[in-house]
Amino acid sequence: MNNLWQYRVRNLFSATIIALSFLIVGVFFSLSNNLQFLASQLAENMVVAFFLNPGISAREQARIEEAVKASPGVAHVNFVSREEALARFQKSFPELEDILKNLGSNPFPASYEAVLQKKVFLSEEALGLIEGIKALPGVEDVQFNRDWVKKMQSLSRLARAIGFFLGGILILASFFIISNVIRLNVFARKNEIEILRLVGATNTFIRLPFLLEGLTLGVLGSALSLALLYILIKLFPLYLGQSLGVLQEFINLRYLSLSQCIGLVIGSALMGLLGSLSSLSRFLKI
Amino acid sequence: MNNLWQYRVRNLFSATIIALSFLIVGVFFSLSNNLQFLASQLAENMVVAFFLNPGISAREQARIEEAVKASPGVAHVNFVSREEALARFQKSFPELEDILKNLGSNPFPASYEAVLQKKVFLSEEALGLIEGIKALPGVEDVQFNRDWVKKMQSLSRLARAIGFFLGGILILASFFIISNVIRLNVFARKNEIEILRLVGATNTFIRLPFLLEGLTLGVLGSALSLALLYILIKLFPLYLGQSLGVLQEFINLRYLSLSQCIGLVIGSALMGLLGSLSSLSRFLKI
Amino acid sequence: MPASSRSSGLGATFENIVMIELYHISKQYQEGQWALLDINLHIKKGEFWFITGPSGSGKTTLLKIIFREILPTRGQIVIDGINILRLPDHKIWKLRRSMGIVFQDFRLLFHKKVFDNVAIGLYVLGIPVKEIRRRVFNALRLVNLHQKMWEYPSHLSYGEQQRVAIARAVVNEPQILLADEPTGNLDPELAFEIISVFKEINRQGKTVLICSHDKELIRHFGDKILFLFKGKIIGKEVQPFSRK
Amino acid sequence: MPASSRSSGLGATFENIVMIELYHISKQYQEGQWALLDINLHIKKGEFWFITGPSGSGKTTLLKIIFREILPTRGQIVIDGINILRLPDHKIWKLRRSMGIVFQDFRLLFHKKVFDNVAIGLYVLGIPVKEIRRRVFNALRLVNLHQKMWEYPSHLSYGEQQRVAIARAVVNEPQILLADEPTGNLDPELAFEIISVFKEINRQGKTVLICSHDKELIRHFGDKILFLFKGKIIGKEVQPFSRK
Ligand SMILES: Nc1ncnc2c1ncn2[C@@H]1O[C@H](COP(=O)(O)OP(=O)(O)OP(=O)(O)O)[C@@H](O)[C@H]1O
Ligand SMILES: Nc1ncnc2c1ncn2[C@@H]1O[C@H](COP(=O)(O)OP(=O)(O)OP(=O)(O)O)[C@@H](O)[C@H]1O
Ligand SMILES: [Mg+2]
Ligand SMILES: [Mg+2]
Repeated sequence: MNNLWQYRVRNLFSATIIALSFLIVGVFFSLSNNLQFLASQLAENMVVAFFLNPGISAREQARIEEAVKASPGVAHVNFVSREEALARFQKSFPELEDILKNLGSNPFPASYEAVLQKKVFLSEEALGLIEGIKALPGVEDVQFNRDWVKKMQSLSRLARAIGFFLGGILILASFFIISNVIRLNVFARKNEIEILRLVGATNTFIRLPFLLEGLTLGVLGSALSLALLYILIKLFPLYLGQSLGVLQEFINLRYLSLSQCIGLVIGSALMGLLGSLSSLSRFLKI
Repeated sequence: MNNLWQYRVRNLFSATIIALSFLIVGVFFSLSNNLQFLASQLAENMVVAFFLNPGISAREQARIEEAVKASPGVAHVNFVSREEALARFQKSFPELEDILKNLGSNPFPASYEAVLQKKVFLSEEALGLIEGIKALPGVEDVQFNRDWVKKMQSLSRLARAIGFFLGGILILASFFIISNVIRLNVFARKNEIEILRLVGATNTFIRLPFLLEGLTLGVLGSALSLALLYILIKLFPLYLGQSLGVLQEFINLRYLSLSQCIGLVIGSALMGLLGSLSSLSRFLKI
Repeated sequence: MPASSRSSGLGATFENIVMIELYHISKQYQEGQWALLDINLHIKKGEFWFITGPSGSGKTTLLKIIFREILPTRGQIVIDGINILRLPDHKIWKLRRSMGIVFQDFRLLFHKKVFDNVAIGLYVLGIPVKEIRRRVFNALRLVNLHQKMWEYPSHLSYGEQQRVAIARAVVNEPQILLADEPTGNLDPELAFEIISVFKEINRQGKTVLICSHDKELIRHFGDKILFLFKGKIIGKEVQPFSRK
Repeated sequence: MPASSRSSGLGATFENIVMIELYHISKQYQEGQWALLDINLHIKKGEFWFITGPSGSGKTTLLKIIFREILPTRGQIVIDGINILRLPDHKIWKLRRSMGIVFQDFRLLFHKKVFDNVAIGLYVLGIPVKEIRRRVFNALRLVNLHQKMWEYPSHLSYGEQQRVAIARAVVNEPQILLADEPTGNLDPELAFEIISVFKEINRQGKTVLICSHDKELIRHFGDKILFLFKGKIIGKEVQPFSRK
């Protein structure tokens, strides 16, 4: 550990490289988090509307309500009466007020709006569920944006894919960097190691400092990167300023979760250890 | 140059680090490109609709058409007759067919749709333009999604900000890395440099190889990163597979433009040169 | 590791016990060139040997093989009853702790002070700091360098560096002391003094092997002399009643 | 750079011309310790000097100052009429090309072959490859090492490495040859040969300065001897009719 201080310039440089590389991993994890969050928020707003026949009987309606409510995966159900439907339409399309005024009767059907649980909504089983209810007598039509469902599925898959793809590449790169940094350190202290061997030091005595060094570098690097990420996330919106008021939902960036932070630190500590070991096994044969 | 080969392992490692760091710059440049492209595509679809009074005179209509067409920043103008407006509405809201059938007359007004030039659309002057035309007699209403305009402005600003922010950080980091790599190389060849001095080598003789090395590393690193970026962009959609058909517009990733590529290579070459120089000035005093 | 363990099996008190046995040792660094050829040698505990011969005759190679820094191409070496070629890598440290060596190229650590350079072998043994300080000071006084204890080796003259290497080799009080040209960079008077130190250590029962070109030194101190030429032993001179 | 430019102003053919003049040279590495103290010395072109003195007396320091590797704390040095302390850094190469030096620690490049180690001074001059090969071979033959031309220095014995350093110093045929303990690791016979080589070079009109502890060598070859002790000149021995 003595040596961490002795070669402080080189090790600071190393820690910075490692932190930078972890920062990138962190940025993508955070991006993935944000996408996932956005996706889940959008999914929460997604509903399936079952439109009712105008001439539906009370018994039929009750059966439909029951069926919708009993469906697994339905979070909760809203009944939208014909009047409410009309009011909503008026609100959405104020420029069509004239048309509506000219109408004799309310053309909108009543409907049950089922808010589906996220995991169900994004899955294929939602389709079967909807088909089943659509078959009930009294259900005139079903409306839901299947495209949106698909987009959300894809987006979520995309986020996960980006996470794994880039995360994988960058974690490999970090491992490569740590292992090389330790190798450089071992290399720089070749003479010292050689002399330690000459005076009868045991393998453990020689290896321990390097293992500790790898560990420390890994932990330091990841801690530094977490701090940098935090600063980045906090400063970024400030830097962009007020002009982004309308983009609030995009830039309400979220930090990594606690378990992700701990995972990153432990992972990088392990990486440091393994990196040291891999360097040591090559250089410290005898 | 001899030495590039002699220390091929270290230099390969260096070039890889540099390439990685440039790759990240490249990824963000490309992301920024894609955002800009998306923004410009969205902006192209943005139109301002001037709705006409139903009882408008032919002279008034001609004046409005002239005014719209003469406005600076208007790319082209469409006339949408009342029949076309009705047809469009029927296409957009097929579920409201019943309502429309019940209507005696066509409730939709005719309109001029002005497609604005991108740069005008995203600017504040568009507002003034629109207000001017709105004041003309015979214009009943103006419709355009001001929110979308603002969002596009913000998004474009966001993209640019990300580009400059991360680009700046990462280019600084790359400079740091190159300069350190060269410093390590100079350091590793301290003995050789010392002996060259002892046998009477001139400063140029000693420095030239390092400058060339920095140059080569910079060019190599950036070229490698461009190749990696290309592969990444080409492979990424393949990896995600068919499921993303509906997200086509998001993942139709675009590579860097030629001038950006050339800029990156020249920039990194310069960076390599400067990095070498900065290391040399410190180590090669006498 | 307790300090006492380093002398296990090596610190036998019998006189006339054989310490280093070389059987048919040959070393070939490169195809067709024998740096050593069929060396047979028995060195008893407490003996004082000079190894001499022209440049490139294999002196350093012989010391390195005894120190197990390199392995011979053929032959066997037994040190204090242990065949060191059969010793697994992770047990070499036991052998090393019983030996001290002065390399021809010193092998000092230039980023550590003279004190630490000498103390490194004591750190490894886990000896208390106070004791380390005492022993290092004494070792440096032996080679007349105690006033440069807190210098860096790069601030020393070449001969001073050589004396640091000597101090490091003797500080452990090893059973076997190997020295490769330990006075090559010293003036004759100092060389004489240093070899006297080795002789003094030898008088305490340690086995000492010194490579040297210096005819005058050998003439004066040489109890037992080994002449090497092109990797072969071309002569031995053994005084039956050495001056010790 | 044409090869001829290196002897500009230095290759004067007059005898008795003063080559190296030291005026009140003192060197203090650390506060209160004078490695050299008020050295005054005039060395004429074509002279052959031995510098001797105990370990740490300042021999290496003196050579390094003449070579302008380090600067003296006080005093002036004039070499071939040029005050080298006034020489700006970017012109030192001109001075260096007129000198060859053998360092006490050799300073070889261990990742380059013996050939390249010797040739490095010729590469710098931009001499054609064929000519380089001829000169390197001849220089290595002088030190009896031509058969190891394509080895790495790490595969050589210590004395062999020292001879590589000597070959590198003489290959340029410099006007001034400095050698710091060039025979410290050689057997007496070889040492004799090597100094004969220096004597031969000296006979061609070059100025030679050698540091040495070896009394026998000095006795045999020493035209002019400088005795140093604790940084001061304590004696000079000058034979008016040297053996050359
Ligand atoms: N770089 C340095 N920093 C501090 N002190 C130094 C340095 N180099 C040499 N010295 C000191 O200066 C004195 C003279 O050193 P120098 O190397 O000139 O001696 P020397 O005559 O060559 O000795 P040797 O025969 O042992 O090589 C010594 O006491 C040494 O410790
Ligand atoms: N690592 C090596 N690889 C190849 N050859 C070597 C190696 N080390 C030594 N040699 C060769 O082996 C022979 C003996 O070398 P060694 O170093 O034992 O000689 P030495 O007697 O110590 O000489 P010196 O007095 O010059 O130090 C020499 O010819 C040398 O070139
Ligand atoms: Mg040797
Ligand atoms: Mg010296």
